[in-house]
Amino acid sequence: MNEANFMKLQFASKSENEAFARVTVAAFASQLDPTLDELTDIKTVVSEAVTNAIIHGYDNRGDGVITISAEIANDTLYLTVEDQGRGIEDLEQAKQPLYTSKPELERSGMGFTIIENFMDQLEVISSPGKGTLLTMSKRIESKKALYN
Amino acid sequence: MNEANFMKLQFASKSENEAFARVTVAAFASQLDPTLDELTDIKTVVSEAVTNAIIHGYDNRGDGVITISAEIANDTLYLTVEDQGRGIEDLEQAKQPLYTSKPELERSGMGFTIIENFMDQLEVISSPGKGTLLTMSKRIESKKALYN
Amino acid sequence: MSLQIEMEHHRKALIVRLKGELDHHNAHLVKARMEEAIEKGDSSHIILSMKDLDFMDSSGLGVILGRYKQITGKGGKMVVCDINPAIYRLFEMSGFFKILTIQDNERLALSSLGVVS
Amino acid sequence: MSLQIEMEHHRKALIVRLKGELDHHNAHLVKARMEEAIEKGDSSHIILSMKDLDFMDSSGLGVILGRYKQITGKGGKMVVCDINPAIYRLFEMSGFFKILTIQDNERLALSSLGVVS
Ligand SMILES: Nc1ncnc2c1ncn2[C@@H]1O[C@H](COP(=O)(O)OP(=O)(O)O)[C@@H](O)[C@H]1O
Ligand SMILES: Nc1ncnc2c1ncn2[C@@H]1O[C@H](COP(=O)(O)OP(=O)(O)O)[C@@H](O)[C@H]1O
Repeated sequence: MNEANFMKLQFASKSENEAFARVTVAAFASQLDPTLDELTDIKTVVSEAVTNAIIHGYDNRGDGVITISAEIANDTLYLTVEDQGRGIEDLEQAKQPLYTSKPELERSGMGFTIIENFMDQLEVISSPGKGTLLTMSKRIESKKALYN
Repeated sequence: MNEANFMKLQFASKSENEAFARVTVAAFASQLDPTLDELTDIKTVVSEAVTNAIIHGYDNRGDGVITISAEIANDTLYLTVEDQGRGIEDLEQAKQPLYTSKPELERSGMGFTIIENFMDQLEVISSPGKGTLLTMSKRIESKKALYN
Repeated sequence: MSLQIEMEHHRKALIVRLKGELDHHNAHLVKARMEEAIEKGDSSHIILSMKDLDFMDSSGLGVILGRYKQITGKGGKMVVCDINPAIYRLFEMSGFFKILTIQDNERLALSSLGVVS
Repeated sequence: MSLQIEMEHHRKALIVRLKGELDHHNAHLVKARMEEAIEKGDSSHIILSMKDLDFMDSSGLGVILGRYKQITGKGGKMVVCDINPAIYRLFEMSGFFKILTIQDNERLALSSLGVVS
Protein backbone atom coordinates (compact mmCIF):
# COMPACT_ATOMS: atom_id res chain seq x y z
CA MET A 1 0.00 0.00 0.00
CA ASN A 2 3.03 2.29 0.05
CA GLU A 3 3.47 2.60 -3.70
CA ALA A 4 1.44 5.41 -5.18
CA ASN A 5 -1.98 4.45 -6.49
CA PHE A 6 -4.21 6.65 -8.59
CA MET A 7 -7.59 6.89 -10.25
CA LYS A 8 -9.35 9.33 -12.49
CA LEU A 9 -13.11 9.54 -12.84
CA GLN A 10 -15.20 11.47 -15.33
CA PHE A 11 -18.96 11.69 -15.39
CA ALA A 12 -21.93 13.72 -16.61
CA SER A 13 -22.88 16.80 -14.57
CA LYS A 14 -26.11 15.22 -13.33
CA SER A 15 -27.18 15.45 -9.73
CA GLU A 16 -27.69 11.68 -9.50
CA ASN A 17 -23.91 11.39 -9.88
CA GLU A 18 -23.24 13.27 -6.63
CA ALA A 19 -23.80 10.14 -4.55
CA PHE A 20 -21.93 8.05 -7.12
CA ALA A 21 -18.89 10.35 -6.90
CA ARG A 22 -18.90 10.21 -3.09
CA VAL A 23 -19.05 6.42 -3.05
CA THR A 24 -16.30 6.10 -5.65
CA VAL A 25 -13.81 8.39 -3.93
CA ALA A 26 -14.61 6.81 -0.56
CA ALA A 27 -14.02 3.32 -1.99
CA PHE A 28 -10.67 4.45 -3.37
CA ALA A 29 -9.65 6.29 -0.20
CA SER A 30 -10.55 3.28 1.93
CA GLN A 31 -7.22 1.76 0.84
CA LEU A 32 -5.66 4.18 3.34
CA ASP A 33 -7.76 2.56 6.06
CA PRO A 34 -9.26 5.85 7.25
CA THR A 35 -11.51 6.17 10.28
CA LEU A 36 -15.24 6.49 9.66
CA ASP A 37 -14.98 10.20 10.52
CA GLU A 38 -12.23 10.75 7.99
CA LEU A 39 -14.25 8.89 5.37
CA THR A 40 -17.28 11.07 6.08
CA ASP A 41 -15.11 14.21 5.73
CA ILE A 42 -13.90 12.99 2.34
CA LYS A 43 -17.42 12.12 1.17
CA THR A 44 -18.68 15.53 2.25
CA VAL A 45 -15.88 17.35 0.45
CA VAL A 46 -16.50 15.41 -2.77
CA SER A 47 -20.20 16.14 -2.47
CA GLU A 48 -19.56 19.88 -2.04
CA ALA A 49 -17.12 20.13 -4.93
CA VAL A 50 -19.21 18.05 -7.34
CA THR A 51 -22.42 19.86 -6.41
CA ASN A 52 -20.72 23.21 -7.05
CA ALA A 53 -19.52 22.05 -10.45
CA ILE A 54 -23.08 21.00 -11.33
CA ILE A 55 -24.97 24.00 -9.93
CA HIS A 56 -22.52 26.83 -10.41
CA GLY A 57 -20.10 25.53 -13.03
CA TYR A 58 -22.71 24.11 -15.40
CA ASP A 59 -25.80 26.01 -14.20
CA ASN A 60 -27.64 22.75 -13.60
CA ARG A 61 -27.30 21.56 -17.18
CA GLY A 62 -26.60 17.83 -17.35
CA ASP A 63 -24.35 17.94 -20.40
CA GLY A 64 -21.10 19.01 -18.75
CA VAL A 65 -18.27 16.72 -17.71
CA ILE A 66 -16.81 16.62 -14.22
CA THR A 67 -13.39 15.12 -13.65
CA ILE A 68 -12.14 13.83 -10.33
CA SER A 69 -8.64 12.54 -9.81
CA ALA A 70 -7.34 10.92 -6.68
CA GLU A 71 -3.89 9.76 -5.73
CA ILE A 72 -2.69 7.95 -2.68
CA ALA A 73 0.96 8.54 -1.84
CA ASN A 74 2.19 7.29 1.51
CA ASP A 75 -0.48 8.32 3.99
CA THR A 76 -1.94 11.20 2.00
CA LEU A 77 -4.93 11.46 -0.30
CA TYR A 78 -4.54 14.00 -3.10
CA LEU A 79 -7.78 14.98 -4.75
CA THR A 80 -8.77 17.22 -7.64
CA VAL A 81 -12.26 18.13 -8.86
CA GLU A 82 -12.52 19.95 -12.15
CA ASP A 83 -15.19 21.39 -14.42
CA GLN A 84 -15.11 23.27 -17.71
CA GLY A 85 -17.96 25.50 -16.65
CA ARG A 86 -18.51 29.22 -16.08
CA GLY A 87 -15.65 29.72 -13.64
CA ILE A 88 -15.46 32.06 -10.65
CA GLU A 89 -15.07 35.83 -11.06
CA ASP A 90 -14.20 36.78 -7.50
CA LEU A 91 -12.54 33.92 -5.70
CA GLU A 92 -12.06 35.71 -2.41
CA GLN A 93 -15.74 36.54 -2.21
CA ALA A 94 -16.69 32.97 -3.24
CA LYS A 95 -14.69 31.53 -0.36
CA GLN A 96 -16.40 33.69 2.29
CA PRO A 97 -18.50 31.62 4.68
CA LEU A 98 -22.22 31.99 3.86
CA TYR A 99 -21.55 33.74 0.53
CA THR A 100 -23.55 32.25 -2.32
CA SER A 101 -24.34 33.59 -5.78
CA LYS A 102 -27.54 31.52 -5.87
CA PRO A 103 -29.53 32.28 -2.71
CA GLU A 104 -32.73 31.65 -4.71
CA LEU A 105 -31.73 27.97 -4.84
CA GLU A 106 -31.45 27.86 -1.04
CA ARG A 107 -27.70 27.42 -1.19
CA SER A 108 -26.06 27.87 2.19
CA GLY A 109 -22.80 29.33 0.97
CA MET A 110 -20.89 26.90 3.16
CA GLY A 111 -19.33 24.65 0.50
CA PHE A 112 -15.87 26.20 0.36
CA THR A 113 -15.76 26.63 4.12
CA ILE A 114 -16.53 22.95 4.64
CA ILE A 115 -13.91 21.88 2.10
CA GLU A 116 -11.27 24.07 3.74
CA ASN A 117 -12.15 22.70 7.15
CA PHE A 118 -12.23 19.03 6.21
CA MET A 119 -9.09 18.94 4.05
CA ASP A 120 -5.54 19.83 5.08
CA GLN A 121 -5.05 21.89 1.97
CA LEU A 122 -7.17 23.52 -0.74
CA GLU A 123 -6.09 25.40 -3.83
CA VAL A 124 -8.60 26.81 -6.32
CA ILE A 125 -7.73 27.77 -9.86
CA SER A 126 -10.59 29.26 -11.86
CA SER A 127 -10.97 31.30 -15.03
CA PRO A 128 -14.29 32.88 -15.94
CA GLY A 129 -15.70 31.12 -19.01
CA LYS A 130 -13.19 28.30 -18.78
CA GLY A 131 -13.80 26.39 -15.62
CA THR A 132 -12.69 25.61 -12.10
CA LEU A 133 -10.09 23.26 -10.65
CA LEU A 134 -9.93 22.38 -6.97
CA THR A 135 -6.75 20.71 -5.72
CA MET A 136 -6.90 19.27 -2.22
CA SER A 137 -5.04 16.95 0.08
CA LYS A 138 -5.69 15.21 3.35
CA ARG A 139 -3.35 13.14 5.45
CA ILE A 140 -4.94 10.02 6.83
CA GLU A 141 -3.72 8.91 10.22
CA SER A 142 -3.59 5.36 9.01
CA LYS A 143 -4.53 2.79 11.59
CA LYS A 144 -2.22 0.44 9.73
CA ALA A 145 0.79 2.58 10.53
CA LEU A 146 0.71 1.07 14.00
CA TYR A 147 1.56 -2.34 12.66
CA ASN A 148 3.82 -1.69 9.69
CA MET B 1 -33.33 8.55 -15.09
CA ASN B 2 -34.22 8.15 -18.76
CA GLU B 3 -31.64 10.53 -20.16
CA ALA B 4 -28.32 8.87 -20.91
CA ASN B 5 -25.78 9.04 -18.12
CA PHE B 6 -22.13 8.09 -18.42
CA MET B 7 -18.91 7.72 -16.49
CA LYS B 8 -15.33 6.89 -17.31
CA LEU B 9 -12.85 5.54 -14.80
CA GLN B 10 -9.10 5.08 -15.11
CA PHE B 11 -6.83 3.53 -12.52
CA ALA B 12 -3.48 1.85 -11.96
CA SER B 13 -3.24 -1.86 -12.80
CA LYS B 14 -2.90 -2.86 -9.16
CA SER B 15 -4.83 -5.74 -7.69
CA GLU B 16 -6.14 -3.60 -4.82
CA ASN B 17 -8.14 -1.73 -7.46
CA GLU B 18 -10.16 -4.81 -8.41
CA ALA B 19 -12.56 -4.31 -5.50
CA PHE B 20 -12.55 -0.56 -6.10
CA ALA B 21 -13.56 -1.07 -9.74
CA ARG B 22 -16.38 -3.44 -8.77
CA VAL B 23 -17.77 -1.02 -6.20
CA THR B 24 -17.58 1.92 -8.58
CA VAL B 25 -19.37 0.26 -11.48
CA ALA B 26 -21.96 -1.21 -9.11
CA ALA B 27 -22.61 2.25 -7.61
CA PHE B 28 -23.08 3.68 -11.08
CA ALA B 29 -25.26 0.81 -12.29
CA SER B 30 -27.45 1.05 -9.20
CA GLN B 31 -29.14 4.05 -10.86
CA LEU B 32 -30.92 1.44 -13.01
CA ASP B 33 -32.32 -0.05 -9.81
CA PRO B 34 -31.08 -3.57 -10.58
CA THR B 35 -31.86 -6.61 -8.45
CA LEU B 36 -29.15 -7.84 -6.10
CA ASP B 37 -28.52 -10.75 -8.50
CA GLU B 38 -28.04 -8.41 -11.42
CA LEU B 39 -25.69 -6.26 -9.35
CA THR B 40 -23.64 -9.31 -8.41
CA ASP B 41 -23.43 -10.32 -12.08
CA ILE B 42 -22.12 -6.86 -12.96
CA LYS B 43 -19.59 -6.88 -10.12
CA THR B 44 -18.36 -10.31 -11.15
CA VAL B 45 -17.96 -9.27 -14.78
CA VAL B 46 -16.00 -6.15 -13.81
CA SER B 47 -13.83 -8.24 -11.53
CA GLU B 48 -13.07 -10.72 -14.32
CA ALA B 49 -12.28 -8.09 -16.93
CA VAL B 50 -10.12 -5.96 -14.62
CA THR B 51 -8.28 -8.99 -13.25
CA ASN B 52 -7.50 -10.12 -16.80
CA ALA B 53 -6.16 -6.69 -17.69
CA ILE B 54 -3.89 -6.81 -14.64
CA ILE B 55 -2.68 -10.40 -14.89
CA HIS B 56 -2.64 -11.02 -18.62
CA GLY B 57 -2.63 -7.54 -20.14
CA TYR B 58 0.05 -6.08 -17.86
CA ASP B 59 1.66 -9.29 -16.57
CA ASN B 60 1.01 -8.22 -12.99
CA ARG B 61 2.98 -5.00 -13.29
CA GLY B 62 1.30 -2.18 -11.42
CA ASP B 63 2.28 0.59 -13.84
CA GLY B 64 -0.39 0.04 -16.50
CA VAL B 65 -3.62 1.98 -16.82
CA ILE B 66 -7.03 0.34 -17.02
CA THR B 67 -9.98 2.28 -18.40
CA ILE B 68 -13.60 1.46 -17.70
CA SER B 69 -16.47 3.30 -19.28
CA ALA B 70 -20.11 2.85 -18.47
CA GLU B 71 -23.21 4.31 -19.99
CA ILE B 72 -26.81 4.00 -19.00
CA ALA B 73 -29.28 4.45 -21.82
CA ASN B 74 -32.90 3.58 -21.15
CA ASP B 75 -32.78 0.26 -19.31
CA THR B 76 -29.39 -0.90 -20.57
CA LEU B 77 -25.92 -0.71 -19.09
CA TYR B 78 -23.13 -0.41 -21.66
CA LEU B 79 -19.70 -1.24 -20.32
CA THR B 80 -16.17 -1.22 -21.74
CA VAL B 81 -12.95 -2.37 -20.06
CA GLU B 82 -9.71 -1.54 -21.81
CA ASP B 83 -5.99 -2.03 -21.33
CA GLN B 84 -2.92 -1.12 -23.38
CA GLY B 85 -1.22 -4.36 -22.50
CA ARG B 86 0.11 -7.39 -24.37
CA GLY B 87 -3.12 -8.21 -26.21
CA ILE B 88 -4.50 -11.62 -27.17
CA GLU B 89 -2.99 -13.68 -30.00
CA ASP B 90 -5.70 -16.28 -30.43
CA LEU B 91 -9.05 -14.91 -29.37
CA GLU B 92 -11.02 -18.05 -30.13
CA GLN B 93 -8.75 -20.12 -27.94
CA ALA B 94 -8.83 -17.47 -25.18
CA LYS B 95 -12.61 -17.64 -25.04
CA GLN B 96 -12.74 -21.42 -24.58
CA PRO B 97 -14.06 -22.40 -21.17
CA LEU B 98 -11.21 -23.55 -18.91
CA TYR B 99 -8.51 -22.26 -21.27
CA THR B 100 -5.85 -20.22 -19.52
CA SER B 101 -2.39 -19.16 -20.63
CA LYS B 102 -1.29 -18.96 -16.98
CA PRO B 103 -2.15 -22.28 -15.30
CA GLU B 104 0.90 -21.78 -13.05
CA LEU B 105 -0.99 -18.90 -11.40
CA GLU B 106 -3.96 -21.19 -10.68
CA ARG B 107 -6.16 -19.36 -13.15
CA SER B 108 -9.38 -21.22 -13.83
CA GLY B 109 -9.79 -20.15 -17.45
CA MET B 110 -13.41 -19.23 -16.72
CA GLY B 111 -13.22 -15.44 -17.02
CA PHE B 112 -14.51 -15.04 -20.56
CA THR B 113 -17.15 -17.71 -20.06
CA ILE B 114 -18.49 -15.91 -17.01
CA ILE B 115 -18.54 -12.57 -18.79
CA GLU B 116 -20.41 -14.06 -21.73
CA ASN B 117 -22.91 -15.69 -19.43
CA PHE B 118 -23.58 -12.69 -17.21
CA MET B 119 -23.83 -10.05 -19.92
CA ASP B 120 -26.26 -9.93 -22.84
CA GLN B 121 -23.51 -9.09 -25.26
CA LEU B 122 -19.70 -9.24 -25.39
CA GLU B 123 -17.35 -8.05 -28.10
CA VAL B 124 -13.57 -8.33 -27.79
CA ILE B 125 -11.11 -6.33 -29.84
CA SER B 126 -7.46 -7.13 -29.19
CA SER B 127 -4.18 -6.54 -30.96
CA PRO B 128 -1.01 -8.28 -29.77
CA GLY B 129 1.36 -5.70 -28.33
CA LYS B 130 -1.32 -3.02 -28.27
CA GLY B 131 -4.02 -4.02 -25.86
CA THR B 132 -7.50 -5.37 -25.36
CA LEU B 133 -10.93 -3.75 -25.38
CA LEU B 134 -14.03 -5.50 -24.08
CA THR B 135 -17.40 -3.99 -25.03
CA MET B 136 -20.40 -5.35 -23.18
CA SER B 137 -24.02 -4.61 -22.48
CA LYS B 138 -26.69 -5.83 -20.13
CA ARG B 139 -30.34 -4.93 -20.02
CA ILE B 140 -31.65 -4.38 -16.51
CA GLU B 141 -35.23 -5.41 -15.90
CA SER B 142 -35.76 -2.26 -13.95
CA LYS B 143 -38.06 -2.60 -11.00
CA LYS B 144 -38.93 1.04 -11.57
CA ALA B 145 -40.48 0.26 -14.94
CA LEU B 146 -43.48 -1.05 -13.02
CA TYR B 147 -44.27 2.36 -11.66
CA ASN B 148 -43.27 4.78 -14.42
CA MET C 1 -27.96 6.19 -1.38
CA SER C 2 -31.44 7.59 -1.39
CA LEU C 3 -33.53 9.63 0.98
CA GLN C 4 -36.76 8.87 2.76
CA ILE C 5 -38.91 11.55 4.32
CA GLU C 6 -41.34 10.56 7.04
CA MET C 7 -43.81 13.07 8.47
CA GLU C 8 -46.06 12.94 11.47
CA HIS C 9 -48.30 15.57 13.02
CA HIS C 10 -48.16 15.61 16.76
CA ARG C 11 -50.38 18.26 18.30
CA LYS C 12 -48.97 21.61 17.22
CA ALA C 13 -45.73 20.10 15.95
CA LEU C 14 -44.81 18.63 12.59
CA ILE C 15 -42.25 15.89 13.09
CA VAL C 16 -40.07 15.31 10.02
CA ARG C 17 -37.78 12.30 10.01
CA LEU C 18 -35.04 12.19 7.39
CA LYS C 19 -33.52 8.82 6.57
CA GLY C 20 -30.64 8.03 4.25
CA GLU C 21 -28.55 10.65 2.49
CA LEU C 22 -29.49 14.30 2.04
CA ASP C 23 -27.67 16.14 -0.73
CA HIS C 24 -28.36 18.54 -3.61
CA HIS C 25 -29.93 15.72 -5.65
CA ASN C 26 -32.80 15.29 -3.24
CA ALA C 27 -32.85 18.56 -1.25
CA HIS C 28 -35.66 19.87 -3.49
CA LEU C 29 -37.82 16.93 -2.40
CA VAL C 30 -37.33 17.83 1.24
CA LYS C 31 -38.12 21.44 0.40
CA ALA C 32 -41.28 20.56 -1.54
CA ARG C 33 -42.65 18.07 1.00
CA MET C 34 -41.97 20.28 4.00
CA GLU C 35 -43.13 23.49 2.36
CA GLU C 36 -46.44 21.87 1.52
CA ALA C 37 -46.90 20.43 5.01
CA ILE C 38 -46.06 23.77 6.63
CA GLU C 39 -48.44 25.70 4.40
CA LYS C 40 -51.34 23.28 4.51
CA GLY C 41 -51.03 21.88 7.99
CA ASP C 42 -51.88 23.62 11.20
CA SER C 43 -48.58 22.91 12.88
CA SER C 44 -46.89 25.81 14.56
CA HIS C 45 -43.55 24.12 15.07
CA ILE C 46 -41.19 21.76 13.31
CA ILE C 47 -39.16 18.98 14.81
CA LEU C 48 -36.51 17.71 12.44
CA SER C 49 -35.25 14.27 13.44
CA MET C 50 -31.91 13.22 11.98
CA LYS C 51 -31.62 9.91 13.79
CA ASP C 52 -31.35 7.87 10.61
CA LEU C 53 -29.71 10.46 8.40
CA ASP C 54 -26.42 8.85 7.38
CA PHE C 55 -25.08 11.68 5.29
CA MET C 56 -25.71 15.36 4.77
CA ASP C 57 -23.76 18.13 3.07
CA SER C 58 -24.24 21.90 2.76
CA SER C 59 -27.25 21.43 0.47
CA GLY C 60 -28.94 20.05 3.57
CA LEU C 61 -27.95 23.15 5.53
CA GLY C 62 -29.59 25.26 2.84
CA VAL C 63 -32.90 23.44 2.88
CA ILE C 64 -33.01 23.41 6.69
CA LEU C 65 -32.29 27.12 6.85
CA GLY C 66 -35.03 27.71 4.27
CA ARG C 67 -37.61 25.82 6.37
CA TYR C 68 -36.37 27.59 9.50
CA LYS C 69 -37.13 30.93 7.88
CA GLN C 70 -40.50 29.67 6.68
CA ILE C 71 -41.71 28.45 10.08
CA THR C 72 -40.33 31.36 12.07
CA GLY C 73 -41.95 33.67 9.52
CA LYS C 74 -45.23 32.18 10.69
CA GLY C 75 -44.26 32.66 14.31
CA GLY C 76 -43.26 29.03 14.92
CA LYS C 77 -40.13 27.34 16.15
CA MET C 78 -37.80 24.72 14.76
CA VAL C 79 -36.05 22.10 16.84
CA VAL C 80 -33.51 19.66 15.44
CA CYS C 81 -32.81 16.40 17.23
CA ASP C 82 -30.70 13.24 17.10
CA ILE C 83 -27.81 14.82 15.23
CA ASN C 84 -24.79 12.63 14.56
CA PRO C 85 -21.31 14.08 15.19
CA ALA C 86 -20.55 14.68 11.50
CA ILE C 87 -23.71 16.71 10.97
CA TYR C 88 -23.12 18.44 14.29
CA ARG C 89 -19.84 19.76 12.93
CA LEU C 90 -21.56 21.16 9.84
CA PHE C 91 -24.09 22.97 12.02
CA GLU C 92 -21.33 24.30 14.22
CA MET C 93 -19.23 25.52 11.30
CA SER C 94 -22.15 27.45 9.86
CA GLY C 95 -23.24 29.06 13.11
CA PHE C 96 -26.62 27.31 12.99
CA PHE C 97 -26.68 26.80 16.72
CA LYS C 98 -27.14 30.53 17.15
CA ILE C 99 -30.58 30.20 15.63
CA LEU C 100 -31.60 26.55 15.89
CA THR C 101 -32.51 24.74 19.06
CA ILE C 102 -31.17 21.24 19.28
CA GLN C 103 -32.31 18.40 21.49
CA ASP C 104 -31.05 14.88 22.02
CA ASN C 105 -34.20 13.13 20.86
CA GLU C 106 -37.80 13.59 19.74
CA ARG C 107 -39.24 13.29 23.22
CA LEU C 108 -37.07 16.10 24.55
CA ALA C 109 -37.76 18.12 21.43
CA LEU C 110 -41.49 17.79 21.99
CA SER C 111 -41.29 18.73 25.62
CA SER C 112 -39.06 21.73 24.83
CA LEU C 113 -41.91 22.96 22.64
CA GLY C 114 -44.40 22.29 25.39
CA VAL C 115 -46.44 19.98 23.17
CA VAL C 116 -45.95 16.65 24.93
CA SER C 117 -49.25 14.82 25.21
CA MET D 1 -14.02 -5.41 0.82
CA SER D 2 -11.46 -7.64 2.43
CA LEU D 3 -11.18 -11.34 3.15
CA GLN D 4 -10.93 -13.25 6.39
CA ILE D 5 -9.80 -16.84 6.56
CA GLU D 6 -10.76 -18.90 9.57
CA MET D 7 -9.41 -22.42 10.07
CA GLU D 8 -10.35 -25.16 12.46
CA HIS D 9 -9.21 -28.74 12.72
CA HIS D 10 -12.01 -31.14 13.45
CA ARG D 11 -10.82 -34.73 13.66
CA LYS D 12 -9.57 -35.69 10.22
CA ALA D 13 -11.06 -32.63 8.59
CA LEU D 14 -9.71 -29.13 8.11
CA ILE D 15 -12.58 -26.67 8.15
CA VAL D 16 -11.83 -23.46 6.26
CA ARG D 17 -14.29 -20.59 6.56
CA LEU D 18 -13.99 -17.76 4.05
CA LYS D 19 -15.56 -14.43 4.94
CA GLY D 20 -15.83 -11.29 2.84
CA GLU D 21 -14.75 -11.06 -0.77
CA LEU D 22 -12.48 -13.54 -2.57
CA ASP D 23 -10.82 -12.24 -5.72
CA HIS D 24 -7.42 -12.20 -7.43
CA HIS D 25 -6.12 -9.63 -4.94
CA ASN D 26 -6.39 -12.01 -2.02
CA ALA D 27 -6.55 -15.47 -3.66
CA HIS D 28 -2.83 -15.96 -2.99
CA LEU D 29 -3.50 -15.58 0.75
CA VAL D 30 -6.08 -18.33 0.64
CA LYS D 31 -3.64 -20.47 -1.32
CA ALA D 32 -0.75 -19.87 1.07
CA ARG D 33 -2.75 -20.40 4.27
CA MET D 34 -4.50 -23.54 3.03
CA GLU D 35 -1.41 -25.03 1.40
CA GLU D 36 0.48 -24.70 4.65
CA ALA D 37 -2.35 -26.17 6.71
CA ILE D 38 -2.73 -29.10 4.32
CA GLU D 39 0.99 -29.85 4.25
CA LYS D 40 1.66 -29.45 7.97
CA GLY D 41 -1.58 -30.67 9.46
CA ASP D 42 -2.75 -34.23 9.66
CA SER D 43 -6.13 -33.57 8.09
CA SER D 44 -7.24 -35.93 5.37
CA HIS D 45 -10.16 -33.85 4.19
CA ILE D 46 -11.12 -30.25 3.62
CA ILE D 47 -14.44 -28.63 4.31
CA LEU D 48 -14.72 -25.23 2.68
CA SER D 49 -17.48 -23.13 4.23
CA MET D 50 -18.73 -20.21 2.17
CA LYS D 51 -21.47 -19.11 4.54
CA ASP D 52 -20.09 -15.59 4.93
CA LEU D 53 -18.45 -15.22 1.55
CA ASP D 54 -20.21 -12.25 -0.02
CA PHE D 55 -18.38 -12.21 -3.31
CA MET D 56 -16.23 -14.54 -5.39
CA ASP D 57 -15.05 -14.51 -8.97
CA SER D 58 -13.11 -16.95 -11.15
CA SER D 59 -9.91 -16.33 -9.18
CA GLY D 60 -11.72 -18.10 -6.36
CA LEU D 61 -12.53 -21.01 -8.63
CA GLY D 62 -8.82 -21.29 -9.43
CA VAL D 63 -7.65 -21.39 -5.86
CA ILE D 64 -10.37 -23.88 -4.88
CA LEU D 65 -9.47 -26.15 -7.78
CA GLY D 66 -5.82 -25.93 -6.77
CA ARG D 67 -6.58 -27.05 -3.20
CA TYR D 68 -8.89 -29.75 -4.53
CA LYS D 69 -6.00 -31.18 -6.52
CA GLN D 70 -3.68 -30.89 -3.54
CA ILE D 71 -5.92 -32.74 -1.09
CA THR D 72 -7.06 -35.41 -3.53
CA GLY D 73 -3.41 -35.92 -4.45
CA LYS D 74 -2.93 -36.98 -0.84
CA GLY D 75 -5.93 -39.27 -1.02
CA GLY D 76 -8.34 -36.92 0.73
CA LYS D 77 -11.66 -35.37 -0.13
CA MET D 78 -12.99 -31.85 -0.42
CA VAL D 79 -16.50 -30.78 0.49
CA VAL D 80 -17.87 -27.31 -0.08
CA CYS D 81 -20.81 -26.04 1.95
CA ASP D 82 -23.14 -23.07 2.45
CA ILE D 83 -22.83 -21.78 -1.10
CA ASN D 84 -24.92 -18.74 -2.01
CA PRO D 85 -26.82 -18.75 -5.34
CA ALA D 86 -24.33 -16.46 -7.12
CA ILE D 87 -21.36 -18.67 -6.28
CA TYR D 88 -23.46 -21.74 -7.06
CA ARG D 89 -23.86 -20.46 -10.61
CA LEU D 90 -20.08 -20.04 -10.99
CA PHE D 91 -19.52 -23.61 -9.83
CA GLU D 92 -22.20 -24.86 -12.19
CA MET D 93 -20.81 -22.97 -15.16
CA SER D 94 -17.35 -24.40 -14.65
CA GLY D 95 -18.47 -28.01 -14.17
CA PHE D 96 -17.12 -28.07 -10.61
CA PHE D 97 -20.00 -30.18 -9.37
CA LYS D 98 -18.61 -33.09 -11.37
CA ILE D 99 -15.65 -33.22 -9.01
CA LEU D 100 -16.66 -31.37 -5.84
CA THR D 101 -19.13 -32.59 -3.26
CA ILE D 102 -21.41 -29.92 -1.92
CA GLN D 103 -23.45 -29.93 1.27
CA ASP D 104 -25.89 -27.48 2.76
CA ASN D 105 -23.92 -26.78 5.92
CA GLU D 106 -20.86 -27.74 7.95
CA ARG D 107 -22.68 -30.38 9.99
CA LEU D 108 -23.83 -32.24 6.90
CA ALA D 109 -20.39 -31.80 5.36
CA LEU D 110 -18.79 -33.38 8.41
CA SER D 111 -21.19 -36.28 8.49
CA SER D 112 -20.75 -36.88 4.73
CA LEU D 113 -17.06 -37.37 5.47
CA GLY D 114 -17.88 -39.68 8.35
CA VAL D 115 -15.98 -37.50 10.81
CA VAL D 116 -18.79 -36.27 13.03
CA SER D 117 -17.80 -36.52 16.66
N1 LIG E 1 -17.32 25.02 -9.70
C1 LIG E 1 -17.76 26.31 -9.62
N2 LIG E 1 -18.00 27.02 -10.74
C2 LIG E 1 -18.45 28.30 -10.67
N3 LIG E 1 -18.68 28.95 -9.51
C3 LIG E 1 -18.45 28.30 -8.36
C4 LIG E 1 -17.99 26.96 -8.35
N4 LIG E 1 -17.84 26.58 -7.05
C5 LIG E 1 -18.19 27.63 -6.30
N5 LIG E 1 -18.57 28.68 -7.08
C6 LIG E 1 -19.00 30.03 -6.60
O1 LIG E 1 -18.61 30.16 -5.26
C7 LIG E 1 -19.74 30.44 -4.44
C8 LIG E 1 -19.57 29.83 -3.06
O2 LIG E 1 -19.55 28.43 -3.13
P1 LIG E 1 -19.93 27.55 -1.86
O3 LIG E 1 -19.13 28.06 -0.69
O4 LIG E 1 -19.78 26.13 -2.20
O5 LIG E 1 -21.47 27.92 -1.58
P2 LIG E 1 -22.80 27.52 -2.36
O6 LIG E 1 -22.54 26.33 -3.25
O7 LIG E 1 -23.77 27.19 -1.28
O8 LIG E 1 -23.20 28.71 -3.16
C9 LIG E 1 -20.91 29.89 -5.21
O9 LIG E 1 -22.12 30.49 -4.85
C10 LIG E 1 -20.50 30.21 -6.65
O10 LIG E 1 -20.77 31.53 -6.99
N1 LIG F 1 -6.84 -8.31 -21.06
C1 LIG F 1 -6.15 -9.38 -21.55
N2 LIG F 1 -4.92 -9.21 -22.09
C2 LIG F 1 -4.23 -10.27 -22.58
N3 LIG F 1 -4.69 -11.53 -22.57
C3 LIG F 1 -5.91 -11.76 -22.05
C4 LIG F 1 -6.69 -10.71 -21.52
N4 LIG F 1 -7.86 -11.24 -21.07
C5 LIG F 1 -7.79 -12.55 -21.33
N5 LIG F 1 -6.62 -12.89 -21.92
C6 LIG F 1 -6.22 -14.23 -22.38
O1 LIG F 1 -7.38 -15.06 -22.43
C7 LIG F 1 -7.20 -16.21 -21.59
C8 LIG F 1 -8.53 -16.65 -21.02
O2 LIG F 1 -9.02 -15.66 -20.14
P1 LIG F 1 -10.04 -16.08 -19.02
O3 LIG F 1 -11.16 -16.85 -19.65
O4 LIG F 1 -10.43 -14.86 -18.27
O5 LIG F 1 -9.25 -17.07 -18.07
P2 LIG F 1 -8.06 -16.81 -17.02
O6 LIG F 1 -8.02 -15.36 -16.65
O7 LIG F 1 -8.43 -17.67 -15.87
O8 LIG F 1 -6.80 -17.23 -17.68
C9 LIG F 1 -6.18 -15.79 -20.57
O9 LIG F 1 -5.52 -16.90 -20.01
C10 LIG F 1 -5.25 -14.91 -21.40
O10 LIG F 1 -4.34 -15.67 -22.14
